[in-house]
Amino acid sequence: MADSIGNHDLLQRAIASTPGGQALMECLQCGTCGGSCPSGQDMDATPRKLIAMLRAGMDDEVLSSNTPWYCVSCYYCAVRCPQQIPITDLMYTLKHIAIERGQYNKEAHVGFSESFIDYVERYGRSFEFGLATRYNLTHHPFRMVGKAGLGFQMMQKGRLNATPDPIKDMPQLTAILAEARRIESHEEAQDEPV
Amino acid sequence: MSQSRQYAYYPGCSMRATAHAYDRTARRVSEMLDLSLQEIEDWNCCGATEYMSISALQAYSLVARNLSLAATQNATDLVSPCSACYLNLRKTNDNMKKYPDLNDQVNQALAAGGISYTPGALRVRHLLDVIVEDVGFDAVAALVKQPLKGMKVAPYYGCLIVRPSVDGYDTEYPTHLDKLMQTLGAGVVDFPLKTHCCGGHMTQISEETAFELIRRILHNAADYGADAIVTLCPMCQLNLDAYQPQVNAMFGTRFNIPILFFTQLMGLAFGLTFDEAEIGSEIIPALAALGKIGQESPEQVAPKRRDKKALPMPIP
Amino acid sequence: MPKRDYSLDNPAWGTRRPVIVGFLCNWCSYRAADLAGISRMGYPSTLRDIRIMCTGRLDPTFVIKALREGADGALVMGCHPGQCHYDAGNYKAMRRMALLRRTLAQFGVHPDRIQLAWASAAQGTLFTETVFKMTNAIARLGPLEWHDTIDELVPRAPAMPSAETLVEEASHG
Amino acid sequence: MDEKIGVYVCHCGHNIAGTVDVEGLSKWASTLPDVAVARDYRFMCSSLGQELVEKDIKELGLTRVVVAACSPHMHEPTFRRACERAGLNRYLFEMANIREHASWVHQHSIESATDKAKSLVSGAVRRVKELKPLEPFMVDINPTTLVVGGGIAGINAALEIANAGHAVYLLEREPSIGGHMAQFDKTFPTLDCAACILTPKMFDVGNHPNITLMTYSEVEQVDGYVGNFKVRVRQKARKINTDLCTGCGDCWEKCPAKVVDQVYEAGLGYRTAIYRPFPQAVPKYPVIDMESCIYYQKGTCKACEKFCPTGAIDFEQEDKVLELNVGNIVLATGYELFDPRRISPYGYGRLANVFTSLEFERMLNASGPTGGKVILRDGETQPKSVAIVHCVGSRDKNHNVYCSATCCMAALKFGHLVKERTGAEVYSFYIDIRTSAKNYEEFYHRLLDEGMNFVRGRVAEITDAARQPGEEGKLVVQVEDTLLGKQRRIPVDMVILMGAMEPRRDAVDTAHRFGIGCSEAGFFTEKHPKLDPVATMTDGVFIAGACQGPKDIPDSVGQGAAAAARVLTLIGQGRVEIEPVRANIDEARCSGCRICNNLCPYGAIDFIEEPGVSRVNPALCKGCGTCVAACPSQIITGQHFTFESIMAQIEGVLFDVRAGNGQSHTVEQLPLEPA
Repeated sequence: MADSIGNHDLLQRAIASTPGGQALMECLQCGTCGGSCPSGQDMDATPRKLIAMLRAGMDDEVLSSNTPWYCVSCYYCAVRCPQQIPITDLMYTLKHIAIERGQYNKEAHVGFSESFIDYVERYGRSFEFGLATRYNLTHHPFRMVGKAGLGFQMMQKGRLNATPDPIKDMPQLTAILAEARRIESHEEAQDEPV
Repeated sequence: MSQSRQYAYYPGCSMRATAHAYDRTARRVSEMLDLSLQEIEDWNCCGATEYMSISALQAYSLVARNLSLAATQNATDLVSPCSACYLNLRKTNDNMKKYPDLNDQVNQALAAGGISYTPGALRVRHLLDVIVEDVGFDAVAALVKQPLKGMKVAPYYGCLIVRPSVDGYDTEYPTHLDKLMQTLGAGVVDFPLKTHCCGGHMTQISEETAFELIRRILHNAADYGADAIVTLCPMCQLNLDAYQPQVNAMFGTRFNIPILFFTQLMGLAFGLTFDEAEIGSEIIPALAALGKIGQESPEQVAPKRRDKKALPMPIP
Repeated sequence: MPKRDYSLDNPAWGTRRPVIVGFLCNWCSYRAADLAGISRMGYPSTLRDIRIMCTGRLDPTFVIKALREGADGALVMGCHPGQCHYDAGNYKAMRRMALLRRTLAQFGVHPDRIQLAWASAAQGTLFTETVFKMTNAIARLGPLEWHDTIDELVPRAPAMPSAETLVEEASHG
Repeated sequence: MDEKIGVYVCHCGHNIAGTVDVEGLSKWASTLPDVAVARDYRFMCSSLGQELVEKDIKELGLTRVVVAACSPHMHEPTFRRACERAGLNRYLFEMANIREHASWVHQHSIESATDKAKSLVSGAVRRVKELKPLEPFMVDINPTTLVVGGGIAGINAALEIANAGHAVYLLEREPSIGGHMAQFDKTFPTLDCAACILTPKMFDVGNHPNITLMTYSEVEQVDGYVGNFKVRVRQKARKINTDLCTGCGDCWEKCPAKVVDQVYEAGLGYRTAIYRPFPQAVPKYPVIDMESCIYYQKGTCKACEKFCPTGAIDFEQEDKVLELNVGNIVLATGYELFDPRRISPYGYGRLANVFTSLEFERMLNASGPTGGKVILRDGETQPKSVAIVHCVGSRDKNHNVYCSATCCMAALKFGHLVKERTGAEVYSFYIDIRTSAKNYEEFYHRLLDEGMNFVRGRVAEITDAARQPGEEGKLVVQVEDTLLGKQRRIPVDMVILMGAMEPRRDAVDTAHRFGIGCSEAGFFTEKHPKLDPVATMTDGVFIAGACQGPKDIPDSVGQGAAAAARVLTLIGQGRVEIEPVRANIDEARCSGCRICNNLCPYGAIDFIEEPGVSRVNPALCKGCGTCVAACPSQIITGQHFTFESIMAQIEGVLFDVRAGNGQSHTVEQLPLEPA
């Protein structure tokens, strides 16, 4: 949106909540990240362009872009960037902010991340079977047909547990995560530009 | 015989299911190498690549619990065979050290669970690094009973064992797995995509994206005439192995390349039986490829001399 | 990067500000300070600099003198190790400073009040950052007021006798 | 005795007056003890400002002068001369640097700037009172000059000085002069042949009556000071008797040992163990490279000796170590090319048809390994498509943050020559095209016109892993075309990496050996980046060419001439003053403990057995003061930086916080520095 141009809330927030984020200001727009990205072709904006948009204050466009959601965390961009910008971590930050502001892209797989985390928070460990079935049933019901065969095979080879195996001291983990959530939400209240 | 080396061991969730072959062979091989792996008591998930995007601090705290538990065991090194777990453990350890504020917040969270962690108290390492650095190629060679001569493997590292940055190894063209495979007697192809991405979690989110990445790797391995791809990460193995049929379906290709864990091949070379080496747990059967072991393959013959008029190559 | 200002939260400062005496070598750090000026880089006005040819010239007495005369800290800056205009004066300064810091610690002077740093003639930024860092450190520590304490320990002698006066005394005595 | 000190505060237009209350400052200064007069004036360095000082010295009988203005490195000499003109010893003058160290760095607050200025002035006033009159040493300038480095910059400097009628030693590490330029085929943007313009100059150097050429030689040690340097040079044994050798070439034609030439052929071609780097080499004599010579390795062969018609081969020849006495030194040690193995995704050393820019220069060169043919590593195939990759190791914080300045133009040159010789498609991958010199932009336009493909994007990776049809057997350049915002994979036959210009690997040692500074990267530091680009902090040592920073040929030539001009100025003056800032031992009270002897970096302090005291040799002493600080009985005086003068200055700068001087410890609260 033109009216948001030059207003740098998101840029400032991204810099603040990404370790080493200050380097963002020195982006040369050289495109090493965009050229390196394995899923670059499927992104509506390359990481380079996303940084340009961020710096142009196009906050809504940035948050609704599918780019962060197609990041596979391969870190090629980060290690090759001539300005040493932690691009992969920036993608995490942007996803986080997008979720928090409920502004994320329709292709975003928040569902996947959330079901994953849901299992972790329930059992302390991830649970592929539950994850695959639940996520796919809710998001891609038709894919299950193809996946079912695979699931069966994996079962046969003992590579998929039908039941989760929880950790012993769940209360401890729950307490830790709750406290972390508390601190973070508190922090963000302060980060938020007024 | 020297006192066996002690390590705190973090298997990670996949090792209990999709990659149990890796877990079991890792333990067997370590034992043969006189490495004692003590599994962390009641460890929890590392958050994979998902947690970071939902909540950074929770993600760090989740991992920090494992570090805290591991620190109570009498070992200075924490070993994980899973690249994703390895990265998360390492990243948390490093960033807590690097950013004092983060350290305070994470420890504040841990305190709620009655525990704490001093960043740097542990050295986080990948199993492959331990085998290469602490055991060494000579000690490995000494244990080889059945050289893998005749079989050609493509060493596939994936992303997270060398990136964002691991001191000592090239972030894009590492060679320690190559050397390890050579030590086992296997033929090794100089695999250009050795550190490219296997698609990670995209298999769950966008098959179009993920399967293309998988196809590239299989295609390149086939181009280079590899009989098998050897991996060191459960996620890489799962994607390349389990989705291979679907990739073939999507692109009309006929790839049939078994994907094995390096510990499985070490086991075989050290004389384990197929069962002990968990051969058979893979979706794409490895028997054909393993059948080549012992046969004389053309690649074992010295490469032909450079043409006289050819220009000199740079010193590698 | 140090914060671009310093705070005097420490109530002990009252109305006064930190005072740091700088001993800058003529070839690297003094020129770094010049460059900082030429590039209009702002830094706290806490540093009062004195030019010496080389940090090798640094007589530990100078630092003690500065503290005793009311400075809250002393900053000695020279060329980077290996780049001393006089071969290795800065290495000699390094040894002397290490000893000096340990000694003064015994007299209740926090080691952070006496710092040795490097800046090449091209490093105006590094120079300003060093002044910021040092100022912040001193600001946190609070005023030294060393003359008050030290004067009780060691009564204030008349200014260090010069070579000449010594000869005088010798010849008369 | 009473001193009469004059204090002069300079406005420097607004530079100082803008942030420092100059009137207030001079009024305040007039109240300081021993200050007879204090004035402020708009431009103290102007002739009127100087006359002001001279007038007061004469009329008020000032015995000391303080000028509060800019850095002493700027105008100390100016005001010292003024004092001298008025009959006051120049060393009774002191400068307070209230511009660089106050007004320019405390612009946020007039109060803190003025406060700082006060302390600096107060320090100067206390110090100047302790200064002693001194006489500068006059030293003769030895008119002989040493030029280190036989590249185009060094060659030019040497010729300029020699043509002016003065003796020059031209020192070169390699067996021949010529440097990198001798490896090139064409030069941008004129595309005239490098050899055609360089070899005549090389010839002149070789035959100039005033130039002593010392190739295959390196500097081991440098002593002395401007006008009188002593330089120890090691002349490596060529194993050739140059009096007998005619350079006929029978020896290298018969030599059975072939090795890859990593220096002149940049690894793309071979040479023999006994070799002359290239046909136009100066001097024409070959050298024997002992590492690859069969005789030195195995003990037998001596083919060269058997076939040499003049018996010039001398296997017994030893290195020569020579002492040169010179008055000035010009360093023109050049640069080294970035090693692209350090960027593994570019595949250099792994992928046969990835070349460095220097390899490609040799390939283009008619006298190079391919006779000027552009071909792939297999030695026969002509490429149908070539990719040129910019900024390899430049503009990259992982390697060198700076721009290497020359690669863009070299890349354009390559593009033109590739098209001219092969008609291949050429792709240039750039971040920014930088063509900022006369006729450079025009050359860029010419290449656009010739249909060179420009892709704006830094190359991500170069791979031989085919992903889609059309990529098999090719090198695929993967990049984001940032102008399209799309990822592209461009298959080519050949890739050229435009590597960064880096300092010589031993640049830091060299700088140290010659007593000059260098950047972290290793480029030599000039005295002033704008106004004195070829002089260094060390009088009599000058720098020229790429050793000072990335530079193309015209700039290097220019700096060579500039350095020569600076040397000729000194030679013209014949004598030069050097500061009497020296150490002085009061032998009457020296205990002869000899602590100072070993501390002195210049071995300037000798122990005199009889009467058992140490003595400073003023010709060798450089006045660093290390011995002064170390003398346990404090009887070494550091002239102009005496113990007394520095102690006084310390009291001076702390005038407002000193205890027991009536003043309280507090100064008025000033605003904190702004965020």
